[in-house]
Amino acid sequence: MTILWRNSKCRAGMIMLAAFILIAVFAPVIAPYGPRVSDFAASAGPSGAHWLGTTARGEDVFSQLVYGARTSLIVGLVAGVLSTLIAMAVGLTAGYLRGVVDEVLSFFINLGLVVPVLPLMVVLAGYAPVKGLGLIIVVITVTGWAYGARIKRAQIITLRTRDYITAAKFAGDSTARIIAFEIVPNMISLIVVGFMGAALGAIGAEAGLAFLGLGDPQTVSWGTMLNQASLGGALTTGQWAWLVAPGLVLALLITSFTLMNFGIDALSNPHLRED
Amino acid sequence: MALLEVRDLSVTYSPRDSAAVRAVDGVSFEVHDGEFVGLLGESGCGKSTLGNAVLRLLDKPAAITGGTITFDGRDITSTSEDDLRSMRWVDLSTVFQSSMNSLNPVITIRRQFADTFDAHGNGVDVDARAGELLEMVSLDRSVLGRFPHELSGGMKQRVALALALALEPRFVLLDEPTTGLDVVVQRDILDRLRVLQARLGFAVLFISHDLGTVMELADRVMVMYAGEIVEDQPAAEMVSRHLHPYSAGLLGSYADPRDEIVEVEFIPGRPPDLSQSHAGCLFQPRCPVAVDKCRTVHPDLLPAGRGQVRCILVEESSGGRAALDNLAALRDQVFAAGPSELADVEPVLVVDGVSKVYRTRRGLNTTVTTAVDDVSFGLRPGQVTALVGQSGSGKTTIARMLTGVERPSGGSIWFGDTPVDRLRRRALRKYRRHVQLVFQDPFSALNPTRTVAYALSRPLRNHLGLSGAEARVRAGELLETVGLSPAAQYLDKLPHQLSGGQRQRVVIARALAPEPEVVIADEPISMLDVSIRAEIIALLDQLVRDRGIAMLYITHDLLSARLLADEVMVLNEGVMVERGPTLQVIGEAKDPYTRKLLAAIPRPGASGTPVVARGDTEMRAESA
Amino acid sequence: MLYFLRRTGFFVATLWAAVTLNFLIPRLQPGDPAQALLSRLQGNTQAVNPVQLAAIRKMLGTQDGNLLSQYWDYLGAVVHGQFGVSYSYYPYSVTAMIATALPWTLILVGVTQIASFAIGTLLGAWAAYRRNSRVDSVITLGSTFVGTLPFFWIALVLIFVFAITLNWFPDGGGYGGGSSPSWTWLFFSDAFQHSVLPALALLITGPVGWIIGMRNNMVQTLGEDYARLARAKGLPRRRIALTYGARIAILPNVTGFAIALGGLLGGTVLVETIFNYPGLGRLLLEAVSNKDYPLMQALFLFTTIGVLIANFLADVTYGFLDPRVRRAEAP
Amino acid sequence: LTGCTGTEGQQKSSTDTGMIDFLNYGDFGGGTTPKANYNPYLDATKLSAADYIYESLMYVETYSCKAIPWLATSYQWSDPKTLVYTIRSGVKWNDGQPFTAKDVEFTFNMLKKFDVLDTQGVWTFLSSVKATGDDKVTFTFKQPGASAFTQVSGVKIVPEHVWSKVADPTTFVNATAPVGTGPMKLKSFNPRQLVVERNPDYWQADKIKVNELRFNKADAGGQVEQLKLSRGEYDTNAMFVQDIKKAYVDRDPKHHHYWYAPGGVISVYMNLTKAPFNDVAFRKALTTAFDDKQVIDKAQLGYVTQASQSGLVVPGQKDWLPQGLADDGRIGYDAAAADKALTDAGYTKDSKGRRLGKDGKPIAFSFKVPGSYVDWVAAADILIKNLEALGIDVRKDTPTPDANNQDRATGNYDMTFGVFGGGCNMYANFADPLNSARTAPIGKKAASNEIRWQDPKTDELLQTLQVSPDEKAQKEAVAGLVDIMMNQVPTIPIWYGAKWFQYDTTKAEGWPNADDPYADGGNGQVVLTHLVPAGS
Ligand SMILES: Nc1ncnc2c1ncn2[C@@H]1O[C@H](COP(=O)(O)OP(=O)(O)OP(=O)(O)O)[C@@H](O)[C@H]1O
Ligand SMILES: Nc1ncnc2c1ncn2[C@@H]1O[C@H](COP(=O)(O)OP(=O)(O)OP(=O)(O)O)[C@@H](O)[C@H]1O
Ligand SMILES: [Mg+2]
Ligand SMILES: [Mg+2]
Repeated sequence: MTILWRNSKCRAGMIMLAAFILIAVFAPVIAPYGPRVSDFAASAGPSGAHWLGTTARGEDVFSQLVYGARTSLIVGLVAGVLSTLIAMAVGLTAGYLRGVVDEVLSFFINLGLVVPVLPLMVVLAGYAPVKGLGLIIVVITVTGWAYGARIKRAQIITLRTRDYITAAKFAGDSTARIIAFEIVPNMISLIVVGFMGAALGAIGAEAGLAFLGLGDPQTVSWGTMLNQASLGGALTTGQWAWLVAPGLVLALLITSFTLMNFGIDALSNPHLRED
Repeated sequence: MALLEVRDLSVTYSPRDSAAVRAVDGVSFEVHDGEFVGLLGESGCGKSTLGNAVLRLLDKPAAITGGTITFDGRDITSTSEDDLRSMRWVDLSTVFQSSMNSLNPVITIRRQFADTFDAHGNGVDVDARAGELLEMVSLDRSVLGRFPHELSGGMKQRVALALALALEPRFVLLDEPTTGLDVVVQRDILDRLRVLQARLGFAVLFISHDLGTVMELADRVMVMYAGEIVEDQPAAEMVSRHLHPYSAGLLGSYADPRDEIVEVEFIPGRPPDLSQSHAGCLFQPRCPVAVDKCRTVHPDLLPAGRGQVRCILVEESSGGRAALDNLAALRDQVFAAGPSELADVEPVLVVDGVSKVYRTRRGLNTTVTTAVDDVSFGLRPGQVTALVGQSGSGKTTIARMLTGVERPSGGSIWFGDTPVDRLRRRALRKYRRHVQLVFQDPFSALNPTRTVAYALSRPLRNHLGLSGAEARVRAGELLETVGLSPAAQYLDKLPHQLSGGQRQRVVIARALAPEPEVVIADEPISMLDVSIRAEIIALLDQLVRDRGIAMLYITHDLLSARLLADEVMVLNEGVMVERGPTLQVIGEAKDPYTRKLLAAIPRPGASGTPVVARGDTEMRAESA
Repeated sequence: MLYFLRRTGFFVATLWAAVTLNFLIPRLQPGDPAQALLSRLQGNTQAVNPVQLAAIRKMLGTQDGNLLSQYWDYLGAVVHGQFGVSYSYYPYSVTAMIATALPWTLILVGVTQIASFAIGTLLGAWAAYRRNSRVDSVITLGSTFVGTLPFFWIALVLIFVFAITLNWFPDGGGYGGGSSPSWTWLFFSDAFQHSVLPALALLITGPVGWIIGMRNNMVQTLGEDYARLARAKGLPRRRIALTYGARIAILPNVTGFAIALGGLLGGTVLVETIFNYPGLGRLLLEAVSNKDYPLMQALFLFTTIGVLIANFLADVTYGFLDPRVRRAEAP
Repeated sequence: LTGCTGTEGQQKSSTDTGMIDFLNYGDFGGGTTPKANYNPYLDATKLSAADYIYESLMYVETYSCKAIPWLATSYQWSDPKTLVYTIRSGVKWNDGQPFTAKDVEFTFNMLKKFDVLDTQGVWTFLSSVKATGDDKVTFTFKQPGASAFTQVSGVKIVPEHVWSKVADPTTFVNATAPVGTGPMKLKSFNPRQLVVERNPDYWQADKIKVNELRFNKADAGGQVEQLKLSRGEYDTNAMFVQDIKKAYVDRDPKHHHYWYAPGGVISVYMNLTKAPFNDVAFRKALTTAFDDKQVIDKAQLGYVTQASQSGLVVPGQKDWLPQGLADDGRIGYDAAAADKALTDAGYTKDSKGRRLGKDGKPIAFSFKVPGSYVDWVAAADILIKNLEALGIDVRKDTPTPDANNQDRATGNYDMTFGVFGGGCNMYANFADPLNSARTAPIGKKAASNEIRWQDPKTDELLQTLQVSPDEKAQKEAVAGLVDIMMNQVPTIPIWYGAKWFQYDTTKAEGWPNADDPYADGGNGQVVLTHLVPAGS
């Protein structure tokens, strides 16, 4: 933790992320209006009452921006956690047990890697019977776990031959215990990096899908904001703030993750430490 | 004028995340044309850093923070990289510590020679010259067309050596060029090096912590401790009349296994933390003969004997050796092994005609390796059986079969009346209560994320069924047993907070935890510094005798086998070629392979005064 | 040989899995292609005419029969390369539609991918070579920041600035209304004009990954003993950077690049949608929104095969470029 | 820059010749990667050029539903099952061949043979079609065929001399020089632009003052399209524009106009098989419960008008309304009235203000609305608020449009939006939502009666409407149906879906609008005959 903090890039990332989390948690306090309250003059430019103007439906853009942070963070965290968990379960099992189990699981991992993600995502999102955040999370998770699983499998294959694993076997520990207590703690940095990568991908994917119109327009997210700004003629009515703001905050959020990743990468790869 | 002259050289690592480390501190020395200088010292004392500084190859965060390096009268301390380039390899060449990684993996050996010649505008016929060089190191010319990964470690090492000599340099830095190689191969390369050096007349700075080798090869030996040179003497002098207590300690940990009585001593403690400044002599905390003054006065490197020494005691005593004489009084830190008798006890573990065959498939080809071929022996309580052999001879495979990790392809293993070769899951777990393993590498045998207490409590809880609290108490006792006391100080430490020797002690304690009857130790000291080795051997010996444990001690190091074992078995390509009481096997080796192994043992001062090496003449003739 | 068999086995099994997935996903979900077509025609403000709907349904010949026999027919058709008639482009065949769209995607995205890779690798190598210099920071930090900007957003901004405000480039499409695809200079220059903005958008965000990857790899290889030895040998700086740094550092990227090329279609959905570029990605999105199962299935299959082949090629190329792998993989 | 026709578009065309050089129209269909397809029967995939190349016997314009004589000059019901059209003489196919009654006979019989081309389902009514003389075509129906008149009249006629040689007209794309009788001929096509040019031999060529129509590929209807529209790059278009006044009209108030004629009736569908919706009194009470005005102004941006409870589209179909219907059947918002009506009907409120059902439990149900129809969701939000104000607990569900369609068809909903009517076939307008033959039990897909209205009286009226060729009888039947809509309230219409239509008078005048509603903007051929150069 202190090493992370000491890394200036990482520190900046952590501060930014913390800010986003605070904004998301306290969205109702920070946002002047509800995200879907459409009681205002439509398509208004930035003003004192509406810092970033209003949408074509008369909703406050700034409030949507604030609430949108929730969506992005939830998608990022939940999809990140889910795909990390799946990746861990599959990767660890395959890597530790080897043999037939490994062959079968590896096949699925490879399949997951080979099947084109975005088309699959588009297809899944397009055909799902319900829309909403849950769906987006599921879609992103389903398409996103394989890469992490492969990395983790590779890592565990090198870890499982370490002497201390053999030692744990000699100490009479069970396989599950060995994985949980001996192997996983040594993969923490990998897992965290994997999680961050997955979260980052999920945030981007959610925005992309929403932008393509495959998300749920009922969800207030930066992607749907961009989508609606684009459809709603934000530029024809000169509302640049409506279009620019969601893109920028999205970039900032992703930047915060990327910056933190730098620090964590550096933890496990000394070559990347700034010297 | 000396070829290489280093004056007051200091190198500091200033990493971003931690305190600066003075890895080399005010080092001065000279190397003359054609001279072969050895540089000795414990791991981490700054040898490689010094070497890199001399070659001007330091990378951030390291930097030369003081002093000068003069090569052939030219000050190269701060010459720019571009100006230096013309000197490189023509004047200063090197063979790195890790032979395995110093060749570019994606281009052929030929191209690695070619770009060396190119870089120095040497319009020679690459094939002819490189071929010649390879032949010089006894390699076939066909090696030129190969990629590094197609060569064995020894071959790569020889290529690296040939490459280093390609431009007939005047000075070659060898940084532990043979670590990681098999004893026999190592020997072969070093012999060749010495011959080439004599023939071509280049100067060598040879870095190693392998005392025997350095002493035997070098004309002059420098001993480094904590970034400083503490002694600098002609080799012969160093063997017989070293002056610094640290040199004495280092040399004391070496002995010739063929001797009737073999004694080794060890220096307890660890080198100081170089990121802090210390008043007084850096060696003082570990020095058995230190006096009060040592704590406050930092000694200088002053002429003494036929060289230089950095020690107040030497400074003050006129004859120089006075201080060391006191050492004799402190003999308790010595481990000695004399001739031993094989007691006639029933074996607990019996290996009966065991073989192991590996089939490896690559594509359609199947290679069959007979790793172990019809080996039989028994392990007896209270006795140590050593298993000696070169790399790849099947030692580990035997250990794996004994511990039930692997099943023999033929033959059987009996633990009492348990057929070890047929155990599965639960039974195997039960069996491991009685048979434990001490790992080779204490750095990888402990989980870096788990405390010492955790590591020790697992076998206690699993095998002995102790509760958490009981296990902790017992773990403390075990730590005391292996000499880590007070135990409370170590229980909650993580492995990286322990020194190598301490870690190996924890590993041993863990193996002892379930109170096993048999302990298999697979090269338990090969990863440790010389000075720690003796200490661990002493510990193992004491445990075996006190607890009546039957131990299989696997090693390629005959000296430790001699010190510890009652019985020695020599393995060659899976076949047991020799077996018998230790002294007998070592002293009267019958099998040619055993003799080869013995010949690989360096004999410092072989040509000069036989101080350490007192083996029989027949052996010496063999190696010549 | 065995290795080859294994690869082929994996290839076939993956293909089969993809084909099956392809078959199942649309069929497990509600929705009606005819209805989708009709609503594309008239939006949601008019009542659906049930007669018309039935006629369209009949025209498309939406399959009946149990799932298993459908599956069997489908497999047979796929094996024979018959993907049928596109729903949304009735009566044009799926193959014809893909043939129309493919060149556009290949040219726009193919070229920009290659360019991104080249630019990224060069910049990454440069950054690693000048490690910790200002060049390094500018490249690393700059690309990190650019890399985090959402692609579609950059694209929108580009359109806004260069097409709408400055009117330098057309705002979308593969070529103008006035010209039509032909082998004429006029058409090519027109098509080029139209590809500038999408290509720019791809080129802004494309190289980032390669830059970072290359830099990190190369920093690592330059720290290896062989690079140090090269320095000790007095090799010129450039030669060390190239033969001992870049040459080795590029290897992992080459595999990544082959796979990225295979995944080309996936990456095109967004760019082609925003710029209305007449390529495969947009076709896919359209197929999905119109429930054009035949077209979608073919596109999906097409991509999967593309990725599989790319993976295969990546393996082969890797073996070719890296002698260490070469031997291990030789039969 | 070739891509930008914008500057060209601004140029005023020469009025010297009394002709307009060209007009820029919006999208021409065929998806994002259009392929040549001028088969007039492939409704879903043909390109718009087909609409200007092929013509039908009568042109039933979709605003007021007048049948304008077109390729036929008149028609006659000789008996309820026999309809005779008189074919216009002197009409030529654009390849010079004369158009004859034989072509009509051929066309209809081709549709019989290739029934998938019969997208209006005329052969479900017809038993035969014969050319009975040089200018007469006789249609015989299986039953009295009045209700099929609009369909039959609207079938596009194709030349026998071309289509008889086509092996399979169902896959015929008719890509090169399509032969039709219409005002325009195909000039050029590429996936970005489709150009049709004036047919000098057109039978009413004197009315066509436009030399060329250029259709431009609309790119997904987003940002860029709106921008082009606002810059005047289109002479007419039909797209949804947020804030049309600001984005379009204000850019050039003199020339930029729009007219959104009312289309389908968007109404609240209640699942009539469930309580409390199975109670007329409850449904009727809800007619005043919804704040239509707010829906129109907020959710629909003021682009639409309030729907009449009659189920007819007013004012276009005003003629069909029975006399004396207040405000043409529009029922205003009156929460107090709704509250009273509910209470009177026995739906009282409990102490917590919750409206109780007949079973004594608080009324609670869900309102399903496709999540991606943003404007519908906004409307639903308002309606839900209205219902909540009455003490009813309504939960909003936002499934995908597909799922919503499926749920509505199978009766798996409580309350949702549905669209019906708005067409020119009165029978279809009412039969689709109300005919008991078109419903199905819950769980089965209903053909079109998704509200599951089952009423013998309604069926009877529909029967009359279907068979009676007599206009008076038809009007009476409609009046009966209107009465059912007003008093039985099978559904509650809220607003009329808008038919998007923007036009620019810089080059051409004569576009339809609210003041001159001769047809809505979707009737391209009719509009074309009205266009004249600006300023003339
Ligand atoms: N990158 C670094 N950052 C900080 N300190 C370092 C770094 N590299 C080496 N050191 C420190 O410098 C000291 C000398 O290291 P050096 O590699 O020269 O030792 P050595 O004598 O060659 O050891 P060995 O026998 O293990 O090769 C050590 O104490 C080490 O901790
Ligand atoms: N799992 C395996 N599969 C195939 N061959 C193996 C396997 N394990 C060991 N071998 C082969 O068996 C032989 C003996 O190996 P083993 O590890 O027992 O040697 P060792 O004496 O312990 O060597 P070292 O001193 O290097 O540890 C070697 O030739 C090795 O290549
Ligand atoms: Mg070293
Ligand atoms: Mg071994």
